[in-house]
Amino acid sequence: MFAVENPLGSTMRYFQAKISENRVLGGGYFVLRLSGCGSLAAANPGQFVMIRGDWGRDPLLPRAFSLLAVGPGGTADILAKTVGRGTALLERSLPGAEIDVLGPLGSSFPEPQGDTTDLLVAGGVGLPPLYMQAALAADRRQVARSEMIYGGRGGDDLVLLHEMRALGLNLFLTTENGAVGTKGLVTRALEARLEHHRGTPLRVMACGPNAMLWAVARIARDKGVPCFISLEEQMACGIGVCLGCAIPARSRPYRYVCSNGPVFDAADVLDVDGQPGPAVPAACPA
Amino acid sequence: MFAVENPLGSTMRYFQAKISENRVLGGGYFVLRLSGCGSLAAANPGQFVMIRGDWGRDPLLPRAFSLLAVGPGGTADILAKTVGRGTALLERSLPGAEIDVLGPLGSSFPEPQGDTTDLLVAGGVGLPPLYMQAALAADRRQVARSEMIYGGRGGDDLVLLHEMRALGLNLFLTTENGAVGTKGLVTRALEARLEHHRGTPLRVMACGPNAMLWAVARIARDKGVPCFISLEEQMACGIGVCLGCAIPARSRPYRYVCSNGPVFDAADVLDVDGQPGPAVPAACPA
Amino acid sequence: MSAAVNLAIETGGIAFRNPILTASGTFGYGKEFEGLTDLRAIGGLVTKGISPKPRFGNATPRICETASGMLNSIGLENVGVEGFERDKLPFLRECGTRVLVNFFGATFDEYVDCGARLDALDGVDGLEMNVSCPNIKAGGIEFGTDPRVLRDLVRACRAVVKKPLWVKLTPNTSDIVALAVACAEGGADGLSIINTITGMAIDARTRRPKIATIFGGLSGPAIKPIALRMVYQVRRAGVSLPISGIGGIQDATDAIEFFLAGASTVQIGTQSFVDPDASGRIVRDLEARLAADGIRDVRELVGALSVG
Amino acid sequence: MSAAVNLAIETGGIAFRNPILTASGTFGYGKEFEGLTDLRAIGGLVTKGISPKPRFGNATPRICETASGMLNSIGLENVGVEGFERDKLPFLRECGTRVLVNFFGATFDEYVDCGARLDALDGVDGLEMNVSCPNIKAGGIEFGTDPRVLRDLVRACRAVVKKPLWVKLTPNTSDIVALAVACAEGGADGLSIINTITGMAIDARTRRPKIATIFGGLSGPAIKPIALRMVYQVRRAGVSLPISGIGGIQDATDAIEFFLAGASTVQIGTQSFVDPDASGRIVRDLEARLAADGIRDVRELVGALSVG
Ligand SMILES: Cc1cc2nc3c(=O)[nH]c(=O)nc-3n(C[C@H](O)[C@H](O)[C@H](O)COP(=O)(O)OP(=O)(O)OC[C@H]3O[C@@H](n4cnc5c(N)ncnc54)[C@H](O)[C@@H]3O)c2cc1C
Ligand SMILES: Cc1cc2nc3c(=O)[nH]c(=O)nc-3n(C[C@H](O)[C@H](O)[C@H](O)COP(=O)(O)OP(=O)(O)OC[C@H]3O[C@@H](n4cnc5c(N)ncnc54)[C@H](O)[C@@H]3O)c2cc1C
Ligand SMILES: Cc1cc2nc3c(=O)[nH]c(=O)nc-3n(C[C@H](O)[C@H](O)[C@H](O)COP(=O)(O)O)c2cc1C
Ligand SMILES: Cc1cc2nc3c(=O)[nH]c(=O)nc-3n(C[C@H](O)[C@H](O)[C@H](O)COP(=O)(O)O)c2cc1C
Ligand code: FES
Ligand code: FES
Repeated sequence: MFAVENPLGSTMRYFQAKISENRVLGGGYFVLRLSGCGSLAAANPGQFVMIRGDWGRDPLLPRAFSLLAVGPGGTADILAKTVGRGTALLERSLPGAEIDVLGPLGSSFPEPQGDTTDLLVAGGVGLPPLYMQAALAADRRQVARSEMIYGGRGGDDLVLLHEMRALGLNLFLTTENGAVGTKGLVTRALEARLEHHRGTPLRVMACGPNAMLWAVARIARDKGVPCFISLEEQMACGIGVCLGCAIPARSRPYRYVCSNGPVFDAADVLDVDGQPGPAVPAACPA
Repeated sequence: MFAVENPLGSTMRYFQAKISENRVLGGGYFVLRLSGCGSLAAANPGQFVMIRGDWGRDPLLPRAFSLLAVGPGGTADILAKTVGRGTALLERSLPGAEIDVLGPLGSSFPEPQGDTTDLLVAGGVGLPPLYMQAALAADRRQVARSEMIYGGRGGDDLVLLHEMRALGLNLFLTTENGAVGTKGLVTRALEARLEHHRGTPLRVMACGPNAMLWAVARIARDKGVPCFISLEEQMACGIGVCLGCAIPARSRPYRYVCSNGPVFDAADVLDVDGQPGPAVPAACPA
Repeated sequence: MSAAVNLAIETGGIAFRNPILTASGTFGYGKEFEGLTDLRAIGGLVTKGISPKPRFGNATPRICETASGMLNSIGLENVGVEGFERDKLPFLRECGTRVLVNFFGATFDEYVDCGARLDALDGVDGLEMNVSCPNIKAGGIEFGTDPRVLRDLVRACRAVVKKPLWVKLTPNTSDIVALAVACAEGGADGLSIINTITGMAIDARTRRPKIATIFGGLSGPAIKPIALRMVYQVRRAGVSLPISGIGGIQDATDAIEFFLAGASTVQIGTQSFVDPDASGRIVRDLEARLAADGIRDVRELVGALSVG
Repeated sequence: MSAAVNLAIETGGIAFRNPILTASGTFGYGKEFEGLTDLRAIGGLVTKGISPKPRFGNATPRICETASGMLNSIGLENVGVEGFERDKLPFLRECGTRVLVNFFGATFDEYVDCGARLDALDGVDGLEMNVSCPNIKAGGIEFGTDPRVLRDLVRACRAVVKKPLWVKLTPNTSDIVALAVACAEGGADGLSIINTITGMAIDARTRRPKIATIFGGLSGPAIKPIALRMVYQVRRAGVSLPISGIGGIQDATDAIEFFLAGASTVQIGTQSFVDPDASGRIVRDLEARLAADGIRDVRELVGALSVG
């Protein structure tokens, strides 16, 4: 029932991979296939990698991406959206380019269970870990117990639909502008699906913008349904060292998105709504 | 008889070009063909451009490259060698990539004259302005009056030989390791050619590492032959603003490689062998 | 762009068409940029630093690149007051934008002399004192690092300068606010924050410093976080002088960050080497950006950082 | 690599296998890097800063990227002396490299208390004082910016610390040499130069600071020219303490530059986030580089800058 905390250092590796394919999907979305990622083979849905191209000293820090899939022969896929300089460089990168990879990192979503329906809620580029979760369920022939509620601003934001249908996944699409699927937010669709499944064993798993995740978590809490969310925060190291990716948590002042998360049991982080932890001297620059 | 000082601002433009071809020659050398460079059409041999790719904030400053050729339809070629981060990025750049160009900049070599033999002395990646000078002579059917003395460490450093032979240019090749042409430095070959042409009207024009240029200039001075050299210095602006590319000069404390050069009459800069100008407070950081 | 956006601002005693100026030493005497950026479109330009007599500057090499930045030790090479008046001012009088003259001296008296002579020149809209110069009498320590020395120097120049007088602060300090206060006490009309930060680069192969004077001034995007911090510290401390923000500004977004921190104008420095049209481009982009965001007046941004 | 290259160096009271250490706050408590870099290959590690009691650190967001650098305001979050001894030290005792513990306090007494308690711990090879902390009694000004306060603080800690005691200087100063001299007078065994430089970043869209505490510490390649300059200034001034150079080191070439400027060890900070194997890689590259250049002993490089 708990998000799987990946004990630090268990299998993570720092290695060099190569881009073997860059599939541009439009709307700023693209799927990078990396080769040489054998050490990611055992990664679970929700885990992520820190990656960095061979682009000098600026941008400096590696970027976090959830895994979309790990394939045979040491391939790994990520789905990314261009939002800034790092992703723009990745979007332009070509097959053959070298990429430094650190991973697999962080916690993962709980495994699919035969007796429970999993409502997978993806907002925009939050799709990858849930896609991987659905693929795992399909692999175990439990995909009938999974539903994907997938929303975006417009039609451009909904990608890999063909692949998800091929998994046999039940898809509920929403767009804010109504271009594809139901007009509105994923939260509305989630409420409808929760209502639909009322009385049966349910879990919610979600990934997307943090604001969406808080809304999803509140809905799940109100319905008494267990909920797991994959959070985002600025990261430098990805391995619990810099203490940069702190988020206020219920049980203690802070939890770390990279090492305690990114997948959290919503009950553990929900109540604290962004207030700082115990007061400290304000301007201490370290 | 003087290097042509290009009055600042005469025709220089700042514009965006595209790489239309990247011809990798081996040994770290490559020829970039840029399209959209109509404003370079009237550039003279020796003039240079400052260029910068679309690669973010590091490396920050544009890089100086002499023109190798300007072609019809707004193309311009540069020959570059990878020595650091900026050139490495250029070497990897692909057709279609956008490049910011500022040029044409600086002074040029004196025009070919029917009655004078020009000894063009190129060291390694110093070839471009002399190649362009030879091509101009060929264009004017005066190439018989030009000789190219072209040297490098090894055979890899001698590029575009086929093209130069096609111009009908008399080529004297030297390599330090003797792999191609005469074993030794260009200065030895220059001395031999000066001896050969003794008594006839001669000029020397040279481009290459600064140390080679000083040696060439001293040889020419000792023989009483006019000599024009294209110098290199660290540059930030390329247009006489930052005052960074200063070199000590004979007639005044400093001359500027970007705006007074890069082509100088050796007599104007030779005597001062790198000593600083008038004393100033040492640590004034501006 | 919508004509409804007001970029004009009167600050530090000068009415600017817009708040985008160019920084001293990075824009020559203006003429060098003719045809590269539209001088009539920018808010103003600050000239290379002028001293009473011409100076030849430091030994070479004088510049080198660093991570997202550069070092320079030009040594305040300049044409001197007379050369400036004779060779540079005629163009500047006609160039269509505000002209601030950056100046300095090697001694107290040189500062005052230089300020007085520049003040008398027609076509100069204001003066900017560069106090990051070694005070030879005080063992080469920069004039601008000791608040008392700075206050006295500003006061002495103020006494002879009738035009708007801005002081450009050095960032080589543990207390930028104390320096700003000293300038206010000395009677300055505005502050320019910041000058370059002293740095150094070494060539590991030759084992020599990359620039001849060993130390140089660091500029460029690398220093932006430090510059922004200093602007905000001075603003937050309630120092009453308007601030011209300088340091690593590359685009309209960077300019807006400085406005939010408390600058009422900004100066584009090293970026004019990267892109000679940078200052003009930033004016255009700023106008477009404000129009798109529905901001009517750039002055709304000044100090509008929200820290609640 | 040739066995003929000596990388070992005894400096600041500690004998290191080689001069490549990791910087406080960027290498956790060592264990986090198991399997990512070879702890037995590096010269030593400096722990996250320890205070007498555990601290939870600052509000979030705490970090952001800047041009060739980053800002952090972690707020010196740490497990406290007891937590350190109980949870972190057992691993560090066995980790196969030298261990320096970085420490600090919110008051004079806390510093002394913390230093004394850490000094008593078996497995700690030396202490590094972080004096870039706000001195609450003095209105939040950093302990490390006033030479007199710094000297007294170092002296007080020195009196209780028998192990090697290094002091990590703040770069937020106009006179790094004065701070170094104060440490020497206070009885320190070594200097670490530099800590982060105070900076700030703003999100132009939200009009808010990018990190919750408004100000943060700038680190990474952006600051290397400033760090190198400060190391060299202290070295040139003849301060007798050995220097551990810190600031933007990314590779063996950068490390060599710091040695030439006068550092006898270097510390790898932010680069361990960019490349978790950075410290190990730099050791390997340094050895290969010296072998290729025919340099038998890394100590030949220390202070070997040629400025003639
Ligand atoms: C655990 C985790 C998993 C992620 N998975 C994916 C994914 O599968 N696909 C995808 O497209 N994106 C994902 N992201 C977001 C992705 O990391 C950012 O979009 C990316 O870092 C932006 O980099 P940039 O240089 O393009 O943007 P810039 O805005 O230029 O980046 C500036 C800085 O902010 C950080 N940053 C910017 N946006 C975010 C963000 N949303 N979350 C965290 N840091 C951010 C960058 O890492 C960088 O340090 C994930 C983030 C986290 C924390
Ligand atoms: C007028 C002029 C014409 C030139 N023409 C050519 C040419 O046709 N082909 C060619 O391959 N190279 C030419 N160069 C040299 C070319 O500018 C450098 O090789 C290039 O700047 C190196 O950049 P980098 O980033 O690869 O090297 P890095 O070493 O990483 O550069 C660091 C800094 O040093 C500067 N720098 C490095 N080497 C030189 C150099 N030799 N001269 C001046 N600045 C340098 C860079 O511009 C940059 O600012 C010319 C230089 C000048 C001044
Ligand atoms: C090459 C160069 C020369 C400079 N000359 C002067 C000067 O003469 N007077 C002065 O006050 N500042 C001078 N500066 C400092 C700039 O005006 C500016 O304060 C600094 O570069 C920081 O801004 P930036 O990061 O945008 O470049 C100079 C800077 C550079 C790079
Ligand atoms: C996330 C982070 C946390 C840090 N924590 C500490 C600390 O606890 N104590 C300390 O003295 N320095 C701390 N520092 C400063 C570093 O040890 C180092 O001095 C600084 O980052 C400059 O080096 P760099 O540019 O190589 O990172 C920290 C730096 C970073 C980036
Ligand atoms: S990213 Fe460094 S602790 Fe999480
Ligand atoms: S490169 Fe700026 S003056 Fe020559």
